[in-house]
Amino acid sequence: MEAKLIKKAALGEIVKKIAGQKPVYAPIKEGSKVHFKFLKKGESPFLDYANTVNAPKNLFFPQTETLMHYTKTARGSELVEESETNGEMVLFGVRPCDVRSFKLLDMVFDQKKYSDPYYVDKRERTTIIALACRQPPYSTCFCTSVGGHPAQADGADILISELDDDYLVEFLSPKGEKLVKLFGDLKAADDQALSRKKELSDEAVAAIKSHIPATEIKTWLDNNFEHPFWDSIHQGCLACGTCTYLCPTCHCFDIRDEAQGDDGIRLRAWDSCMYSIYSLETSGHNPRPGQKQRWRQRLMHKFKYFVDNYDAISCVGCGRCVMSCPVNTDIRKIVNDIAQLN
Amino acid sequence: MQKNPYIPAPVKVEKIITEVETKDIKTFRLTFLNQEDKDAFAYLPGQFAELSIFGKGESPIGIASSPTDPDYVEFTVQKAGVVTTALHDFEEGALMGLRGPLGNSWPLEYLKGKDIVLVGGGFAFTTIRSLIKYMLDDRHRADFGKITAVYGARNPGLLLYRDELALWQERDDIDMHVTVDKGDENWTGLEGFVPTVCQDVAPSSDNAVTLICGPPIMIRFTLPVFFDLGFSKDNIYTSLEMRMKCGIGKCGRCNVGSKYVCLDGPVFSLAELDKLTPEY
Amino acid sequence: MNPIEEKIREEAKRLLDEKKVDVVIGYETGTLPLQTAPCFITSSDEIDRLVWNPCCKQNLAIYVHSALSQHRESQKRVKPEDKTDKVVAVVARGCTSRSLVIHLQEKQYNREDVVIIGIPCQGYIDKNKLEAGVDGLEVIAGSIDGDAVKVETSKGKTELSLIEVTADNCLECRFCNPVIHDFMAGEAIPAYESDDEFAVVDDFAALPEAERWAYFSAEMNKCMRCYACRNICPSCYCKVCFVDQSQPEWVGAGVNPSDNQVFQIMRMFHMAGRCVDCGSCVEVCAEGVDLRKFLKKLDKDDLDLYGHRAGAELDKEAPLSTFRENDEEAFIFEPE
Amino acid sequence: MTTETKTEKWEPRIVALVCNWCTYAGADLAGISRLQYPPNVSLIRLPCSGRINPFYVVKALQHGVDGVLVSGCHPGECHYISGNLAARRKFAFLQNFLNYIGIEKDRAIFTWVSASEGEKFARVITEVTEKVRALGPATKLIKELDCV
Repeated sequence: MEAKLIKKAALGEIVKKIAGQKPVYAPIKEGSKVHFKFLKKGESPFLDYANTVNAPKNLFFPQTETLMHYTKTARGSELVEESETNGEMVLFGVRPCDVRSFKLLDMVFDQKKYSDPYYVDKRERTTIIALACRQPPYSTCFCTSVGGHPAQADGADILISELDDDYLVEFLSPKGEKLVKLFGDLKAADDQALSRKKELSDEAVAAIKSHIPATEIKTWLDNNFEHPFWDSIHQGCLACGTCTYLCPTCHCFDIRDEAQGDDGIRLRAWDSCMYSIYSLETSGHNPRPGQKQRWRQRLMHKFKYFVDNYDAISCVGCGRCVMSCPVNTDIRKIVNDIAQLN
Repeated sequence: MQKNPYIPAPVKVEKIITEVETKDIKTFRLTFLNQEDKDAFAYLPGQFAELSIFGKGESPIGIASSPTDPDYVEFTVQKAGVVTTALHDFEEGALMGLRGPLGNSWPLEYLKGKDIVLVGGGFAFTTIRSLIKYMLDDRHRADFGKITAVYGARNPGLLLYRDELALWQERDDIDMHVTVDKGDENWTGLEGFVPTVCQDVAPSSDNAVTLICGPPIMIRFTLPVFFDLGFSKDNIYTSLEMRMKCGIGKCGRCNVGSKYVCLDGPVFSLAELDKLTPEY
Repeated sequence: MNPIEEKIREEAKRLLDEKKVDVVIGYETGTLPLQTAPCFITSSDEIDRLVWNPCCKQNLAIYVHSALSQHRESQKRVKPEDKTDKVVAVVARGCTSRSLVIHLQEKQYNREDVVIIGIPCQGYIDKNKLEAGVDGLEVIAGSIDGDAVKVETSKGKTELSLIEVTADNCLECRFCNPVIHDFMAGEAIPAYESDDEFAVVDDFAALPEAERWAYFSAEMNKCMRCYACRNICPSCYCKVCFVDQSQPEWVGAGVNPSDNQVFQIMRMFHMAGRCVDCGSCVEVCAEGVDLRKFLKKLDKDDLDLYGHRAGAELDKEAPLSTFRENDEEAFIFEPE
Repeated sequence: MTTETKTEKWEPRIVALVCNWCTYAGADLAGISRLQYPPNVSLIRLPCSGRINPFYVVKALQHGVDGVLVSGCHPGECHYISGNLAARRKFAFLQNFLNYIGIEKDRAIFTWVSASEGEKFARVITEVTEKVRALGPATKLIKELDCV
């Protein structure tokens, strides 16, 4: 593993340089909001951001994605053979919590029996450059409660940490090392820089004020599928699905066909367990008929079912759902309330 | 490289059989256009597949044929939603897609050497039919003990596979009971609800397993009968239905607790279901 | 505690203790600074949760509708002798009361099913204005002190004036007092008399066609189709929304720009004569889509063409539920 | 559909949503009377202009037609007494709204044609076709299938 130092001011230019060679998906500020988007030619990434409105999962698992094309032939509708694309991409400026979300999504999409080629393909040809949090970006951040760390990014190819005047750049994987050249002629990091990183990293952990007993509630969830607690948490919920759309780990989707004349596509689009028609069967039966059941499903999936299946909590503590909920339903409060019941 | 699990294999609708008087349930016999797709489609009774009609979408349906008839795959489909309605409008020779086989099967290994009691109600007889055909095949019959089957529908016009039922009733290696809630003037068979018939037939629970598939109301009243007969929850199996999309455990909607019906199911024993959440 | 809050609690306590209502729907302090959440009080032990301040933004009428319609649904399979009534009390500002009027006009429930605790309202803090006021930074702490909003961000403390972060729709509101109520938790206050309520519409209409389209399509491109705007809207209560229908499928499931536009056009069109300009759809939008600019046009046409304001009067029919022989028809094409 | 409109010999494609009792009969009369009018319009017959969901107009535009014409009975002549009067209010809102968001006014045109007005029908179609032709091919609201 190589670790190098670059001057703070140089980073934006380096990213622009990378963007000159391959597509770069990075934080961009428009109005007062920051989103992950593809950098346009000559555009600079926005480096002074807390985190983005949308999660970077969009790059690997876009909200709408064409799975296949078909066309009408004399015999009927037939698939159109597709030529494969395989250009390399760079995902720049991912916060450690969001890097963690990729490991969780990999568990779902990159399995032995059924591997999701659309996700895996994009994931494999993308180099992830993470940007450590010197300070927790938001007061709602709780990554350390769910197995994360504000300054460590297991799964990133390159980790950039802000020091005092420099950025410390660590190349963590062969994929990351391939980009070393594009960073220019860098000074190797000395021990002083590495120990400063450690200091700042500890400070960042200490600065996280929001904590939830995420692992502790598992036993309660195991045993309390039916409990009066579930009767009230959903009351204000609008069933809008904003929390699931902005969540870096939510991955439910719908598959639909769309036709125009003789041609058509089969696409997948994000779906949400918060929607009433999500689990509605053709017969009219709905196993989760109300918002109570849907809320329970969302919480159970993150803190119990996913743990049962993959031994990990399906939440990275980014706080997006907390900040964006139109009615201020706060998953931290709910988890804390459950812990009180324990 | 691994095959893309979302891409359906092209199949031809070889034959369409209208099963019931109301004409809203038909059996579709599909044949693969490509030999390699046919070879890859190795299935067991109880599994399902996604019927794929471009422009309309996909619909998960249990496989009604048995792998012992290797030339084709059959699905018995009720006309209900967008895809199944489009399918019902098809004529023989039409081209469509098939994706699978998906899910688990009836527990064939576990069933070997045991007496088998099959209970089916109404339209939910399709994967049991697959299993019966499989077990009655010369190559497999010796693997299983006594086979008892109870199949009921609301009226004679709604019974599926009537020719086959008649053949099975003739045979002595399966004890086939066909019943209807209410017969008509030509009906000479049993009349009565499935649970009552099960009670009358009273199969022994000794070294026996029962597989039940039918509308929820039938299952609710049939289960106590089998408990009374001494069947343990480990020896009662059923097949669940859920709204599905991807069929491969990714899209999220068909979970019951931490299990996905499309991946870990659709076949579960009651003992397994007891460990899951009651959301189905 | 402000006097209005005090009165809300007193009245809520009385209603619950005297068993006049089953639930009081109001606002409670949220977990985030300067935010409130809807709350559902069923016992007078909990009335202290109820609050009233400029952070109370949601139009609670949608919760009244869903509580009553869910109850009605639950009574369908109950024997006649076991059927129960449900009465809901709601903390209602002007716009909320107008939404309730629309529900009543559209025969969604009966007047006696809802007890209206009326509030004189001077407007709420607009999320987007606040966000712009602190340049997109997170508000770590905040409080309201008279006409000042004191906020703290990662870059330090600042003070904004309440009026500068009050939502546009509130500043132009002619219904600062509820149009119907059973109890008033405060003295009626004068309405803001905006000189030109529809300036936003007139200014936009004055732009060239291509610019209008460019703005509209850019705004709709932001939409991530979470449907929060639809779900918070008290006038959007269809059992099955057209976007959720599969036969026919009106709108594609993906975030195709055209489908976004069509969804929003049709949802907004359903608001003709039914939008009370409560601003909730704008407030809940995570992507900050400027919906009001377009909804306000329908509002203006409603007034200009048919002299109607949504939900303003209980006994005045909505424009699309009625017609007149001599309605305006200058738009009807006549060949030469 | 959309590629077609981009070819050089572009001809406007117009969908007319018409009432069965008046305009449709008016079209018949125009035919019987051998009146000439442009072939650019596809007629869709509905039971009443009151039955025409404004969504049909928007969907037609989304599918790439260059113009939509809606035609019903003159006020006072509705077969169902008042369907057209209810429709009139909806379409007043609709046309204003579509134009407000930047869609050309002449992309969606509303008119009244009675069963006896075969000649008016031909004139309406001719003039509407010319209006739409003057606007050129539609570019707004059209759905391109492929995403991502």
